[in-house]
Amino acid sequence: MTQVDTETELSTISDQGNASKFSFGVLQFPGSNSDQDCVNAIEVLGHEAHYVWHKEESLGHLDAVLVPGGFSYGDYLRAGAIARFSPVMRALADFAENGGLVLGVCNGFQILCEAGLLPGALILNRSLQFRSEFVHLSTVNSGTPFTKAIPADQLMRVPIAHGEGCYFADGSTLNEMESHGQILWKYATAQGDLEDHANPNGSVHGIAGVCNKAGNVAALMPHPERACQEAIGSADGQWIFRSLIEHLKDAK
Amino acid sequence: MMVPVRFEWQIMKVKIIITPKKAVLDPQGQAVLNALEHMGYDGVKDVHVGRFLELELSGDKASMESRIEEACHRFLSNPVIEDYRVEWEE
Amino acid sequence: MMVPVRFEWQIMKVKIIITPKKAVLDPQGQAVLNALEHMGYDGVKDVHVGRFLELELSGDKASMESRIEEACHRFLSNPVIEDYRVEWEE
Amino acid sequence: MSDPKITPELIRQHNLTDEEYQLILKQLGREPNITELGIFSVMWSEHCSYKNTRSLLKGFPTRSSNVLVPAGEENAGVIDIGDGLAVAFKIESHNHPSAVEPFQGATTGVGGIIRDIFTMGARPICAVNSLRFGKLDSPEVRRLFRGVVAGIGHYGNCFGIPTVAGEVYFDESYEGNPLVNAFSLGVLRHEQIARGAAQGIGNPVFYVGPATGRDGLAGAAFASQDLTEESAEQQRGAVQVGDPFMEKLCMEACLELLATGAVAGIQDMGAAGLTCSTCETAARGGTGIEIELDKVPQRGPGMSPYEIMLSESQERMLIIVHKGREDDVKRIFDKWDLPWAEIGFVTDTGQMVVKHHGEVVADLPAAKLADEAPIYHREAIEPEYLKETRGLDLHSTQDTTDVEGDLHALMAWPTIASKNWVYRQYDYTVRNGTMVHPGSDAAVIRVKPDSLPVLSEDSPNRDVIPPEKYLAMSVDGNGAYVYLDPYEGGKIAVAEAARNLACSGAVPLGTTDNLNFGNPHNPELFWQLKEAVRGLADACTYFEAPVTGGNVSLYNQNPKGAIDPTPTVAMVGLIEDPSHITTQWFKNEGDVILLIGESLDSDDPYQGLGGSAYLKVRHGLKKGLPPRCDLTVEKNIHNALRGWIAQGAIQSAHDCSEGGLAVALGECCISGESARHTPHLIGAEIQLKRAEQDRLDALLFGETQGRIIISVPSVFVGKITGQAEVMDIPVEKIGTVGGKTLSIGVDKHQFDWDLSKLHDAWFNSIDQIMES
Ligand SMILES: Nc1ncnc2c1ncn2[C@@H]1O[C@H](COP(=O)(O)OP(=O)(O)O)[C@@H](O)[C@H]1O
Ligand SMILES: [Mg+2]
Repeated sequence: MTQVDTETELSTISDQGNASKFSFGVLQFPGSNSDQDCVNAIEVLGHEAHYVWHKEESLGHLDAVLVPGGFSYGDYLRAGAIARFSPVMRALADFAENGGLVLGVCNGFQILCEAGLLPGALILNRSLQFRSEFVHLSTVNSGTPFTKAIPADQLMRVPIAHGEGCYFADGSTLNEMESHGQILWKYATAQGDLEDHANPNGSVHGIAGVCNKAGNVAALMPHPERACQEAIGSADGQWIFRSLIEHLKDAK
Repeated sequence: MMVPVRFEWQIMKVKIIITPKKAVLDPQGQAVLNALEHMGYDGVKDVHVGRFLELELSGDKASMESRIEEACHRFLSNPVIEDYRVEWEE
Repeated sequence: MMVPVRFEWQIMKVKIIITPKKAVLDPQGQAVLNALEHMGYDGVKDVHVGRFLELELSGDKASMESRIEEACHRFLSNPVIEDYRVEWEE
Repeated sequence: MSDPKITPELIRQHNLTDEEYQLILKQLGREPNITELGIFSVMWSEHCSYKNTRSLLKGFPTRSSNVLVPAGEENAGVIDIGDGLAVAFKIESHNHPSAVEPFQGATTGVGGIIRDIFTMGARPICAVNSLRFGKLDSPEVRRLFRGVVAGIGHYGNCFGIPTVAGEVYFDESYEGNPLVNAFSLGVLRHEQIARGAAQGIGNPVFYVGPATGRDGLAGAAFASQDLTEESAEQQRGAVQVGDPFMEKLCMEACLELLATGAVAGIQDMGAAGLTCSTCETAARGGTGIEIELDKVPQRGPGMSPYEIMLSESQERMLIIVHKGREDDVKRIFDKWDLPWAEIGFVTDTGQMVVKHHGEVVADLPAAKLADEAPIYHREAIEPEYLKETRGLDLHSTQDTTDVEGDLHALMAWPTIASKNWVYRQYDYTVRNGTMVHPGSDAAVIRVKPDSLPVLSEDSPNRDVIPPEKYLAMSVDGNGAYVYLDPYEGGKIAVAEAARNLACSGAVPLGTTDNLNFGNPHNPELFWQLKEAVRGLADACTYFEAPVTGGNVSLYNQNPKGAIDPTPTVAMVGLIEDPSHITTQWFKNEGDVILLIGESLDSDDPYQGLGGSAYLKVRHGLKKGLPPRCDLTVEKNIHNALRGWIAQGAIQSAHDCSEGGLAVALGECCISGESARHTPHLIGAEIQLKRAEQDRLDALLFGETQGRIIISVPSVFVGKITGQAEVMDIPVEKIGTVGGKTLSIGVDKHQFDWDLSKLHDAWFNSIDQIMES
């Protein structure tokens, strides 16, 4: 496990000035509650973030979209089930269809699965309880826009906070996902081992985050946006956002 | 302002039962089973826990039937993890 | 050696439907109703969301019946805010 | 529908005494009707009127140069934290509803306190909880505990507010009558303080939030009765269900609306719902109010005026709007898809007038209802039981012969054991503000610009970016101490909260307290209350932490008797600089461990063992006198500690509370945690001195007050001991950090604990009880 000083590298990013600022959209559904944390994370990294209200029918010009955590529509019926019918979700589907980068976190993961933009589904934690704690994430595929800046062997210590985060997909879907490199992150021990006791919710194969086949839509249950400053416990979540930023830069 | 209803629609009730697919983990069912065993209810062999919805509808039954089917498939259940069954009642 | 069972236990299924009491707020039902309305399912007048349990039992039906009633009351439902109904099936 | 006749029976059912009814007749000059009787009954319940406690509460210090809105004036007090920013915070109980339905009782408790905070115009940024249950070996207690924790978690998690601290005690006295006290804190700019007054004659009155149902009918009156099995059964129809999703929307909409300047007054509908909110706003405004119940959104058909007025349906607000600004309400509440209704207007009559189908169903003097409830000065008699508990002779219990076993037993005792089973169900990271998570002496939250409520377009402060602020908070209250000596116990509750803040680097700003006591008609129980309040008041005065608000919950008893008298004290403090934030666990091998404070109080005949966890766990006794709390010494120590923290000399600071020195040392070694299944274990080598008359158990497990364990890089030791001597503060070097064990030497004895075993006993104890 390598320790890289994220704080110093962060300053190099912010030092680049306004010229290279990217614009992130953060969707806001009724009941979203980590929307502000997403904006905070993007601003910490020196880029711009804008809220996009769920009733909007277009996204405007954005470089990437974040679908935040929370309890959209109270998580009634199923987490994400109601939100995915919001007007903004049609615009999001078009954005994704055209190759736009979309990252979902927690409730955002649930919404993207419900919307069919990601495979699988999230069910009740095997403990049947809400779980709020820090976990370690191991990156399985580092060749994606969401993982490219994460150094090899870098574990990320990030918090989880969810009641329905047990990832499920059937066997054939999983095989297909594996062959396309769609599994991005798994829960790991502090030593980086993929052991069952590191898995906080019972997710199949310890999966914490996945992406679509095209590789431009991804989501994870843990909250990297709540781990972008040492002051609040960890800055490891930056690696994911820095990957996005790097990718946007490369694409320019 | 509410416009008074002109002619009598049928008032129907429909029950929708949504259960986890067999291949999907049912931690709730397992927990209930364990708890029942623990409490000495030893004849219980298996438990599944799902969701139950009761809808009150007004309208024409035939067209409602297909719409409810559609709602179940699109929205009320998640076909990746759940099966559903619809029971009509007058 | 196992002694063969003398008389047949019945294998039964019982369904238990647990719904919020009428007087108690059902925010979930309300949310689903609103969502259905938004999605254009306008014939839906009311929605209640509850839980569904399916138990597989083996044993003697008469004694099982009273035990299941008891389990429903004590444990499976929350009588303070929920009603339940038991449906037997063979 | 004809109204029932007002009979003595009906009056009694409304918990009104004959004298109270006579007073109503006098105030009205006529007989009330049933709706009016219901309104009086809730407004004059203890919950709303504090009729039994108001005279005692006068003893609390409520002012300081920082207090912007003092206790009692509004829904919550407000305190200045500098740079134009302020905090609003309060604690409130939901004990009886939680006994009836633990999950919903707890959720609605959290929902209620959050509403109190955003009603002040503040954005709630964290929640804290203080809980008491019976002993966990009872399945019923486990059911209540499980339900309450899940409910608190659910509300905060869904609402999106971090639940950052709390405390849980288990004791048989709370069996059947759990205590569920919920605290919330919000932040705002001075200019954003909102008032709950119905101002401006002719201004329209809006109802916002979900429809009114028959929920929690007479809940406020219910909270003011003894809880018998019968009443619990009867009240079951009254369960309210919390909807955090709705409240989240309601808060966002209210804060947005407040920023438009359209609001003349705002008040939540908590206990006694529409009744309390209408007559209190009118009383505060010195105005009257008239509402038409037909316009109130209703969940079911056929609700009577009585039911509508007394319903406690949750997540509702009453908003008085400047005439002509109605459209702002409609626009914003429509944006959030929230129901709203214009239900009445402000009048100049001083009367609260309620109409139903155009007919007047209540016409009452608002100010009298709200402010002129009868006040009682109850009789107080020192309880008999104290003779027995004070009769404890320490010599009748043998000194320990199994120190290692003692510590294991104490660390695994649910009251002392880690509460991770609880707070792992609480989202404590949402909003990116939590700097010290649950698990250290006090939680620390940062207030950043985006923590604040939206600012109005025309505010002169629009371009001012406020600096970050750092707040610490802790909630404390040891019922056993209060039971054994209410005055001293009250003082200790405050001193411990202040000490926890000091350990985290904070200076106290203010206090909010919840008085959980038994039936005030019982003179012995009233004596407990009176003495405890005196202790709380003295200590709050001493620590310059004025009481900004709180809550009284009386009638906490089960069929076996009253609970241990339990004031819970939540204190909020300010940390000047983020580098001062300090946590309780040891950090570095080689750091020197110092004990601040006298290791044993030689004037205490019980050597710190009276009312201690040790006596309880190892000898089954709740006896003796609790340790004495010397406020002067205590405050001196806190000041000194903060000074050393500011000098950068301190790596960790942890106070000694339940379980004494040995438990505190154990916690310093094992309570650090970096992630799931990743504890941070670090050993310590300790050598203690003992005077001849000191008992070994007292030295290790006695709960002598005013003690703090700090770890310090060796270069700072001389400086600290030197300064301590000047300040007349006892500081003793007791060991060094490092190694794989906790080892404590006393004289020639040597005791060793394997850290992973100690951690397992402490960390997993509650989990094992709850999940097996
Ligand atoms: N109900 C709870 N909710 C959240 N945190 C809790 C709860 N109970 C205990 N904690 C946390 O566990 C830690 C230890 O609590 P406690 O033993 O009461 O500490 P102390 O003795 O220092 O007051 C604290 O950080 C506290 O905030
Ligand atoms: Mg402490």
